[in-house]
Amino acid sequence: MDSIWTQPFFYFFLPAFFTLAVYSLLFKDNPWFKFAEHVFAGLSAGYYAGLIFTSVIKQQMFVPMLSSGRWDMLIPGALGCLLFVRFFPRIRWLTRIPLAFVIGTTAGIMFLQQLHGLILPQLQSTLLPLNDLSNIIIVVGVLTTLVYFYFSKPHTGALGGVAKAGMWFIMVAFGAHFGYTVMARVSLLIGRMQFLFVDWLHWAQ
Amino acid sequence: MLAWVDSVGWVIAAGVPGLIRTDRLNALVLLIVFSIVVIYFIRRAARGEKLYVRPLAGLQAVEEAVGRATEMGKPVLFIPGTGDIDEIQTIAGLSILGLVAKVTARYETPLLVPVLYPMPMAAAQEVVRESYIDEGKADHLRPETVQYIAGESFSYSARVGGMMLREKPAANIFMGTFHAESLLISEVGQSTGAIQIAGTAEPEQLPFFIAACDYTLIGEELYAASAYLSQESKMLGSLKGQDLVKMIIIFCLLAGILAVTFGVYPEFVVDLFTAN
Amino acid sequence: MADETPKSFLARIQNIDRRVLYALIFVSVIVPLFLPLKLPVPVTPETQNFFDAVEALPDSSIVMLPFDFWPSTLAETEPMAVVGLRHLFRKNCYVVGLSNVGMGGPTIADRLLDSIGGEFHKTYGVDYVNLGYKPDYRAVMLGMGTRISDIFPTDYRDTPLEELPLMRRVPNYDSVAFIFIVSDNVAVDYWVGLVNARFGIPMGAGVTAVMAPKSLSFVQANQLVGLLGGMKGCAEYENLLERPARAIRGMDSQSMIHLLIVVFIIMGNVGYFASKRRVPRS
Amino acid sequence: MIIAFFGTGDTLADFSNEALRYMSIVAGFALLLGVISITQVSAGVVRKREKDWPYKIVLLLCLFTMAGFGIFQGITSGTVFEWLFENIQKPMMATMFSVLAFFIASAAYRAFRARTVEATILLITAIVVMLGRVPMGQYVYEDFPAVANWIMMFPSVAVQRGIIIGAALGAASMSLRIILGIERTYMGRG
Repeated sequence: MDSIWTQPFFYFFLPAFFTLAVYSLLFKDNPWFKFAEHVFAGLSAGYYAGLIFTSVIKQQMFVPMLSSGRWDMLIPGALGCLLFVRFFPRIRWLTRIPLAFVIGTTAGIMFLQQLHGLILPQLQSTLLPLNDLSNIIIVVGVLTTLVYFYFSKPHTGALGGVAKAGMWFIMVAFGAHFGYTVMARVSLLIGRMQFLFVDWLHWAQ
Repeated sequence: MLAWVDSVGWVIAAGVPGLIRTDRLNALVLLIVFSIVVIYFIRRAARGEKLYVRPLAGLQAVEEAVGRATEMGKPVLFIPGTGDIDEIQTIAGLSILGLVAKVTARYETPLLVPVLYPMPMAAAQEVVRESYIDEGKADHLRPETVQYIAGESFSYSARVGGMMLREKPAANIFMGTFHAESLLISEVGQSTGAIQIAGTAEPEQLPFFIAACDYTLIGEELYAASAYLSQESKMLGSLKGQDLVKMIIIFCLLAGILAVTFGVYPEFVVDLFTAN
Repeated sequence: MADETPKSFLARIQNIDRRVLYALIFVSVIVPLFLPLKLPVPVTPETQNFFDAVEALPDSSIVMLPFDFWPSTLAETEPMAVVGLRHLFRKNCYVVGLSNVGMGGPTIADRLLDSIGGEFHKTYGVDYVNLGYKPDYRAVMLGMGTRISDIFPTDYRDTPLEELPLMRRVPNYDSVAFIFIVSDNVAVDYWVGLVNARFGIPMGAGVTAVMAPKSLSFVQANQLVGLLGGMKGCAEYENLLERPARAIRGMDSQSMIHLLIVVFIIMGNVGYFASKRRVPRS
Repeated sequence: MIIAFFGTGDTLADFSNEALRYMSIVAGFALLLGVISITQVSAGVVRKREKDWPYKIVLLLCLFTMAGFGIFQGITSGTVFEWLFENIQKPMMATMFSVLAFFIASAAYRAFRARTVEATILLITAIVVMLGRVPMGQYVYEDFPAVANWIMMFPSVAVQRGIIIGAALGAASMSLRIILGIERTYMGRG
């Protein structure tokens, strides 16, 4: 590990350079940002390629196929290859088979998962006795929000009133989320500044 | 249609284990009620019955935004979310992309679709191509219309941000799953003065879209968008069905809450809603 | 419009160039780094309970510390892992580190364990180990209940577990007294839902501010003994440990920026209302 | 295809796990399509010497270096792949993430105008929560932290639930439309 690449210069210079290059976007688009942006995009795409190749294609397809005889893994393999027929205009339509498989599978799984995994538990946890203010707030909040999404009638009259209350609830929640997220993101900025001024430049303690 | 055959198999297969596992009976009932109600309304719509759905401001703005981009001679940027294909929101985004691509093809407005993951990219390429062929504008399609970018959300944001600053699209449409990159993308878009329309079902990201975009579709509205935009009666019928189920759920919930409050078989009622 | 002088001030505070805002933010993060305000950080009950639970552990207990966070949230999570390690090593606890985040997780764990372990003159393999990463965290969490060596045959440095004195004493969760989770993702839900629920090991968690509201519900249900919510929670813990570090120093900047953003919002609104009132007149 | 799925599917969990695994493999193949897409677009720019073409060379270079080391040398610790990730990609991820702090501030300044009742509610809640979560907040008003916590625990949870239930219904209805073959826009057929 004791090569030139682990020397403090490289160890700190590279991250600091790219950190500053990304921040320069805040001022305006410039060559440094453009450079960083393209390096970032290239590395990330390459990173993803390396990761998927190793963890999916190799570990999930070839390893089970060759070591435990899971020859059924040829099915997704073949489907995957069909994606490439798009480069041959005459049989291009075949490329829809893997797409249909993937989208159909998603729809099938999600259909059940949404009904079973999301709606039921959320309903269950809303079954609260109306004996204190907090519970009442939760129940009213859930119901009015649901009514806000009602598509079939114009939001006028009583329905409109309830939908409006729903909107108010939604705004309280969004305001709160906003506030919390501000806190999280500001922490990250502080972290970067501590890196620049404490770890890199040693200007501050 | 392959997806169809495939998926019918799915429903049957999904139903079978449900039948065996009695503790999942409640989910099965919900599934059956939901399917019956939605299919019933789709049938009614198919028979030509006129069904009312209230307008959604964000969607009316889509065509307007594309129109403006055409006038200005600038491109439209569309992002079908930053999720992979295994999220139904991505598919909703791709559906909307199909309809938006038709409009851009018709007006010959350049379209930019940067995609984060390869599989949605493959799907998006097909969707856009079909739309352009349908409008008889296949020769206006360029390889850089739908492009794959990065596979990692922050480098994606940097790249899309750069794209917005240089190509200056007149309209940015974001529809699908979004995570922390929501504001990174929409804030840069805002600074370029584009009309921005967003839609996502991620509660955490909605406040940021609301702050940085001109119109925002919230949660359920995202899934309804393709039905609205296509104006196809069967699709609108499914919205009606979904609404009725929503009402049924609200009434069940009210009944359940009253039962719990007044102590009428509270355990049994809670059990009814327990997912196993 | 902008050239009409009487309007200019109010119109201007309604339309400040975003770069001015950015500059103000930069300044308010940086200045407290040089000139700390040293605002006191009052301690919330969640943090106090967490600290007390760790403090109450018998000396020389075995504690597991999952480094379940991505490099992108290091600013929030790293100080938590640091303060946790300092507290545990001060009590001479033995620390078993691992990570459920493949990229970045195990290297961060290695670096922090070595540097904080070094502060307390601890030895790798005897006082602490880093098990590294294995995919599918649900399987990892459940599998360690039976035998850790089934899941991690070797540690992160490829040493077989039986050659590590510490790991010979930790066959599974039975010998673990406490789990100090540091996480920026749903892994917390599974530590609680799988490990706390089935094996009954007490645990506390340090999470990012975004996750804090959700995780608080685990504290209310007594599934977590306590919680560190974001940099603020971590600063409180540093306070209790009397070892001020990054998080406390960050709190001044944090206060400044929050205040600044509130000022921005107010400015925007003052400008907005003032210009609205003018419109009918002109 | 259906029969193949049936065979493996004893329980719902097994069944969908197996399908998801197949799916991730198919998606893995799409990766190459992605790389082709990047190469095609970038090479086009370079060939035609369009604006900013040298950057595209940088992009391609980084892409193939990273992918090459990842595929041939591996991705575990001590590899070039990991070094590049740790020292270049990682700091940039953290920096991009922290840029959000600036964007949040400017979005708050621009968008949070008390135009309507709804907007007013949004901005007041945001201010209360922001002040409630920092040490300074307590000096402004003692109960800010408690109020902020209460908002997070109750009204906010309620809305989240409402949105999740609604969105789940929407997603289920969308899935059903796909299953019934009504929703075909994802195939470009409106």
